[in-house]
Amino acid sequence: MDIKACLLTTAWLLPLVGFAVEIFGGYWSHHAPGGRFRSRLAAYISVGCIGGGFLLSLTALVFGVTDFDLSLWDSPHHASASEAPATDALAQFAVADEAPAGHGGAEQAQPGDPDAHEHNHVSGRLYELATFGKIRFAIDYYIDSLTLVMFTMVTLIATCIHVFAIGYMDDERTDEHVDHQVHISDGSHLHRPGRFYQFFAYLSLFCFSMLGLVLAGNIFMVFVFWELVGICSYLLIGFYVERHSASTAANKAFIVNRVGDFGFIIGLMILITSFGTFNFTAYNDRGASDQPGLFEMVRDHDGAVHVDETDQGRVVKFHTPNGSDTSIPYWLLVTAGLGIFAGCVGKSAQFPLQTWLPDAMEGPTPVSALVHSATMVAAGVYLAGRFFPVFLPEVLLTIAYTGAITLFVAATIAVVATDIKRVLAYSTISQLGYMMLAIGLGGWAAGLFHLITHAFFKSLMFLASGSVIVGCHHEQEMTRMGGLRKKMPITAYTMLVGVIAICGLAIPWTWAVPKIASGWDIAFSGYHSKDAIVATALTYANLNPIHSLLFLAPLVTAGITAFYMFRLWFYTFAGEPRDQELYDHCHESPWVMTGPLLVLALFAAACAIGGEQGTLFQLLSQSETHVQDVAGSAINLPTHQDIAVFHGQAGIMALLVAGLGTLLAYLMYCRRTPDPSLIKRQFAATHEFLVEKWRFDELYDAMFVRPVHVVASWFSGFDHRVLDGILHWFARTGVTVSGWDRRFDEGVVDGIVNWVAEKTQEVGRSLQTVQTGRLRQYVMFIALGVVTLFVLIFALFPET
Amino acid sequence: MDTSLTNYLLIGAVMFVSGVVCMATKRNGIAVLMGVELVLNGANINFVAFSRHTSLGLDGQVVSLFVIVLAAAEAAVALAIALNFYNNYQTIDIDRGDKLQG
Amino acid sequence: MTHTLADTATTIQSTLQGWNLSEGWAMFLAAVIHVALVAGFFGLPAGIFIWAERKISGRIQDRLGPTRVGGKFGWLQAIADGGKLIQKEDLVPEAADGPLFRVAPYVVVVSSLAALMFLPFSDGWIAVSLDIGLYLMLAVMSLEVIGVILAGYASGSKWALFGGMREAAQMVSYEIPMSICVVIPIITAGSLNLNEIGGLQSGHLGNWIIFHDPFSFLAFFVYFVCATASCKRAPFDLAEAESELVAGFLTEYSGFRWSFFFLAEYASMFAVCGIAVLLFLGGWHTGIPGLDGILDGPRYSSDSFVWTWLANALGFGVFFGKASALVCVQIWIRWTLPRLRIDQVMMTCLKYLVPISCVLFLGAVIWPLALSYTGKTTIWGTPTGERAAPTMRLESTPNPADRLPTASTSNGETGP
Amino acid sequence: MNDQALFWIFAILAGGGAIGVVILQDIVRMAFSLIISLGSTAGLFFLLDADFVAATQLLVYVGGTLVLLIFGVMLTASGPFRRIQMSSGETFVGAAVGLLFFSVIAFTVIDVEWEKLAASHRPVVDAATDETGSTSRAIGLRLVGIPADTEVGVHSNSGEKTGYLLPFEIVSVHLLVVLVGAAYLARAKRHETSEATGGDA
Repeated sequence: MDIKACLLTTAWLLPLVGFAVEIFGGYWSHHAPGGRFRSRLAAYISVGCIGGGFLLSLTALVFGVTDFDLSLWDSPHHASASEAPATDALAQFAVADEAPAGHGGAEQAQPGDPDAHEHNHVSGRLYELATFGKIRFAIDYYIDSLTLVMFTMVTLIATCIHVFAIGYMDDERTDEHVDHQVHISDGSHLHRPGRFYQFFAYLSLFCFSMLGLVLAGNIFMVFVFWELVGICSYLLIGFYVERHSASTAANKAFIVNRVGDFGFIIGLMILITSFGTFNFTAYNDRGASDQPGLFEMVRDHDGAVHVDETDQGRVVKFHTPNGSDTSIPYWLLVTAGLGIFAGCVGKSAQFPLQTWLPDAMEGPTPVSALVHSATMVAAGVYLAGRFFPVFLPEVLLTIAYTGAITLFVAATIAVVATDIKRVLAYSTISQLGYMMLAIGLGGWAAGLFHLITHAFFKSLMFLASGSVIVGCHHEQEMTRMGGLRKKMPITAYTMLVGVIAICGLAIPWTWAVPKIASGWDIAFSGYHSKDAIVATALTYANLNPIHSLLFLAPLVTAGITAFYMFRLWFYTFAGEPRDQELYDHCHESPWVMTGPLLVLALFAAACAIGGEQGTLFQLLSQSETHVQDVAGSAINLPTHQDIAVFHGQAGIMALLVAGLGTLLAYLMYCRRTPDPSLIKRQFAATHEFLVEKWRFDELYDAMFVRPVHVVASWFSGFDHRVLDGILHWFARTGVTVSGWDRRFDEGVVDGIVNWVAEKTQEVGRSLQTVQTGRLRQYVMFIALGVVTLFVLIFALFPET
Repeated sequence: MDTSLTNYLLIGAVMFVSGVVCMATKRNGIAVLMGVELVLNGANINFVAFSRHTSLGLDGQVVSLFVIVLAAAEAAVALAIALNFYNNYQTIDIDRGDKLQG
Repeated sequence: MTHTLADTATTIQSTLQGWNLSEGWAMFLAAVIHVALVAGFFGLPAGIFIWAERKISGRIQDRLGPTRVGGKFGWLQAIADGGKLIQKEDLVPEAADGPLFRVAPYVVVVSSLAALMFLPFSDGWIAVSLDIGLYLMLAVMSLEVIGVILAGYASGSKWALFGGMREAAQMVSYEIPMSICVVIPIITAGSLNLNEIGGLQSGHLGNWIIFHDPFSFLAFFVYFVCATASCKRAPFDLAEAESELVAGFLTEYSGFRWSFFFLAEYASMFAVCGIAVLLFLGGWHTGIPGLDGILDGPRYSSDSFVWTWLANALGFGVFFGKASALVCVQIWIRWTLPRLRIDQVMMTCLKYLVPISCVLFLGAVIWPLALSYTGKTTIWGTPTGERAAPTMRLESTPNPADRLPTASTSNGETGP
Repeated sequence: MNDQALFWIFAILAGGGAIGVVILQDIVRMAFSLIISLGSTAGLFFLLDADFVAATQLLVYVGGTLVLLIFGVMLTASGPFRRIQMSSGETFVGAAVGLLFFSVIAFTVIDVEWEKLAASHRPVVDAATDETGSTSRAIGLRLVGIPADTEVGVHSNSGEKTGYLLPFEIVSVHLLVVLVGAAYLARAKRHETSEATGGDA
């Protein structure tokens, strides 16, 4: 079995062990020594599990870097990028424009040759659960560089968050936890035993599910862990069940996800029924490597989809090694893609299902951090990336537009939000929109690149906000903060790192002196990833001018992002304290919380060094399935050359917009010119509209909730009158009948039984006297009996 | 010459009946056991006599052997019971052992 | 009763009938004479052993023993004792149960003397030869205990009662290993007939059953211990333990009733030793091949009466010598070993002798099977089939068992 | 004639002993007369050519079972229990029932004419026994499952007789059970009961 598979499997199962131990041993840790305060044992266990998972994944990553023979510094991308000066970019673009088909040919060498194809993933079977004919339910693993990177990222961030949570959830380690946000009828606050170990158990389960999803090698497993992730998010968001808001938020998250999962299931069903296999690819590590997987069937090594015009309309011919011409209707495959994407929409809160994510802030801040960075929402993007080969151009277009709308809408809402965590939440949504957009545009590597970087700086910012909230005694309103950087420097400056990263500010050497320092901008991770996305979008817009909107949306939003992120930072940490009393009481968090901040800040800053020539990007692009344009689709997907051409311009534009946004934020919230309140008053309507989050909740309320209520009331009326009527009639009849039955029972049956019993008793009593218990009398009876028998016989049959 | 079968049967009858009467009249537990032995022997005499004089053949003797052996076993257990009885009631008079009367 | 062997009872009867008496009278007289013979003849060894015991015990205790009566060896001592005892008054204690008290000695002496009826002293020199002789002999000997118990009970004294009860317990328990050990030679010889078993052991020593296989060798010693116990000899004489119970069941007895017990004891000693000799030690055979060959000729060919008689007389001497030697060993043991406690006696029997004898029995059963792989029927002895067989079996219509497959399995099956 | 005489002697002893058991009041004397009765029963067996059964009767019954009984008598018959008087009424009823019962059996015995049976199957046991008149070998073969007299062919329905191997085994197991059971019942100081069983086994 492949060494990476071993390591990752272990890393995946460790949190499950932690979960089991804590759930079943929780009561014990409850009563562990330490007076009425509970031990931190549970926390240590889960930190140990996930930390060990991190180490194992790191080792696996190292192995992977060697196994997938990564040539990091002279990869074809880099070469093409470096010998593509900005000057003749347009010319090359013209060539590209005339012969779009040529890109595929030019590209065929790199990912096309079989051995490279063989080398960029390892897949196999861990354990076979059941087999029904051709369908196998099994625990498979599919490991490529994406899997490795995701594992490392998830485990690292989860470790930091666990450590942070030790400090954050410290007040849960008591038998008398007072929840100040729950008011009981008598006006007092709720007193409940703390749920320290439950919390860490859930966290462990969460990590287990996410890792399982990442490791999954077949659709069945993907679905299982997909739902597990949903469950865990439900548990954790609703951790403070006593708070009405929390429970409703949990329900909302769960139900909205169900809506997405509905589509997801449909997609999976289509795939399974039409492909007849669960597996992504044929095994090349261990297990029967008989049947080819989905990805190989849809696209051949060159990433081409065979579309035929048959009398049933357009069909996609499967690419099977034995050349059997099985096929699936084109529209069906599109539907499958859309369904799977619907699932991703639900999970990673894309338009129109984005409404659950802000409410998910009700959970403890570490949970928010985990949900927003590593696990929950990342799952959606990861899945979209994983199923990328299955998506047809129409689906990709849908994904792109959804992402564009999402990122813009969320950003605008974030501008007016005042709750520090909500701002972050909306920013998350819009960043996810970026990723989706990138995937939809065919910038697969760019999207997942952004996923990784975003995971780092978003978790960093959430933890920082958590530290702020703890410092300010659970005050989340930015309007009451201010000038906190003096009180909590570490939090403030680590937060600043995150902010800069997400805004994508940088000193662009690439553009200045391209020859010597191409791809060596002085910048934090966010810049590189967002830059890659914007570049992809720009190229796309140039290839397909109709869809230019898909370039404008991210560009503008880059500015808005910079604006609201700095607004947040200035509100919180800069300027004068708005609430003196709060300011006096707030304090820097303990090391157990600031330590993870520093670690994450380091990664947020440096994880993407080198940009598209950097290690991370190269790693990811190793496992990118190169896709060719489907014949007969109006869409031309950009290739790496094109992107390389437009990279410089895109970088400059993004940087300028971001700078503008930053400047505006500085002016408004530090210089107070123009005064934000004035603007608020002038654009009252817009502000109102934004504050109400584009009235999505109202819309859904009107569209779904109320109609459902009405219909439900109809049905309940029907129930009450008709059905209940019938039932009651039956019941009454039953009662009467059984009344007769009872009379019959008591009268006749019992009568007979009692009579028999009495008779038996009488006989027994009469016979009782015979049993004297005297042996000798019995013998006497025997003898007499014999004699009597004899006499009787001779009296009756004298002749014998 | 041989004595006729009837005489043996009569002897067996005498032993049998006296055994029954012994069981029926004696109050001493051991005496009751003796009665049982007498009954068994009466039966044994019949068996052996039949095996000598009728088509029963050797089977009669075999059966009587079984009877003898089982009688020995019965005597052992019954005697053990009698001794327990004696220990519990401090008497061997079986009329005292009428706890089971209705 | 059908007799195949011309044993003494039928001989006398036929002779009497020769003097044209009616059959009934002939039989009656025969019975009387026979009883007289048995009593006299079997009383003789008892007397001898009484005398022998006194002499031997004397030697063992560094005394001279009886010297007065009948010369310097006091060989008339037994008769003198008998005379004295007969003269004594016959006392019956007040508390005793008269009839039982009186009848008990008869039961004892009758049973132990009647046992000798089935003991062949030489080939054909046997009072009553039955095919189940050994079995019947053991049965009759087992009746002796009843007399002892009755004696102990009827005396109406607690010493006697204890003695009787101990005797009962001891007897009943020692019958188990004893009978099991007796069964071993029986399955080796394949017959219950003592005469036949004795006849089978002619030839050299290897033909003696004690040397037939290791199990029968050990069985002999176990049997000897049980025999010693079953005739209440020291160290098993708990029934008349002088040190604890005054004289056990003999306490209240005196005179010739007491001497009956005494006689019975020595008679039964001789009986068990005779059984031992017949079963294990080659009966009346000397164990010297040539000599036995010479003797077996006339012994089994009933043509010349005189030679047969002489051979048998020699055989009688041999047999008597062997038996007497064993009796002397018993005496020797009595004056050597201390007496056991009753619980030790019981434990010896139940915890040691019974399991040992069971193991020996199993071994003796498995032995022929084990041997059958070597192809021989015995280790060193002559295969039984080729030994000289008793003649009185020769003119037999072949019995049905011979035609049965299982009848010839045991190597003791006799063929002409 | 002499078998006749012996028969009458044994018969009178057996019957008398049995009746003595009933009549006598002293438990020990009852035991003694029982011994006489059973012993002379053994004699009757001899007269019936059942020498093996007779020897077994002596060895097991008289030598084992009765010793056991007398032993029990000794253990229990202390003082008052030696003679337990019974009311004359009981005696009378017992005697009456006994006579009735006996008359019934005797009537049956005499009424059936056994001579037919006896005449038809005279030589059975002679054929079964070997020429020494001993039934031991035949019985032994019968016990290990081979009916000997079928070889002689005299026996009716001889073909499918398979002997008594199974009952034999069952009885031996039963004896073992009895051994254990008796040893359990008579706890503590009374080992003797169980041993006696073993002796009979």
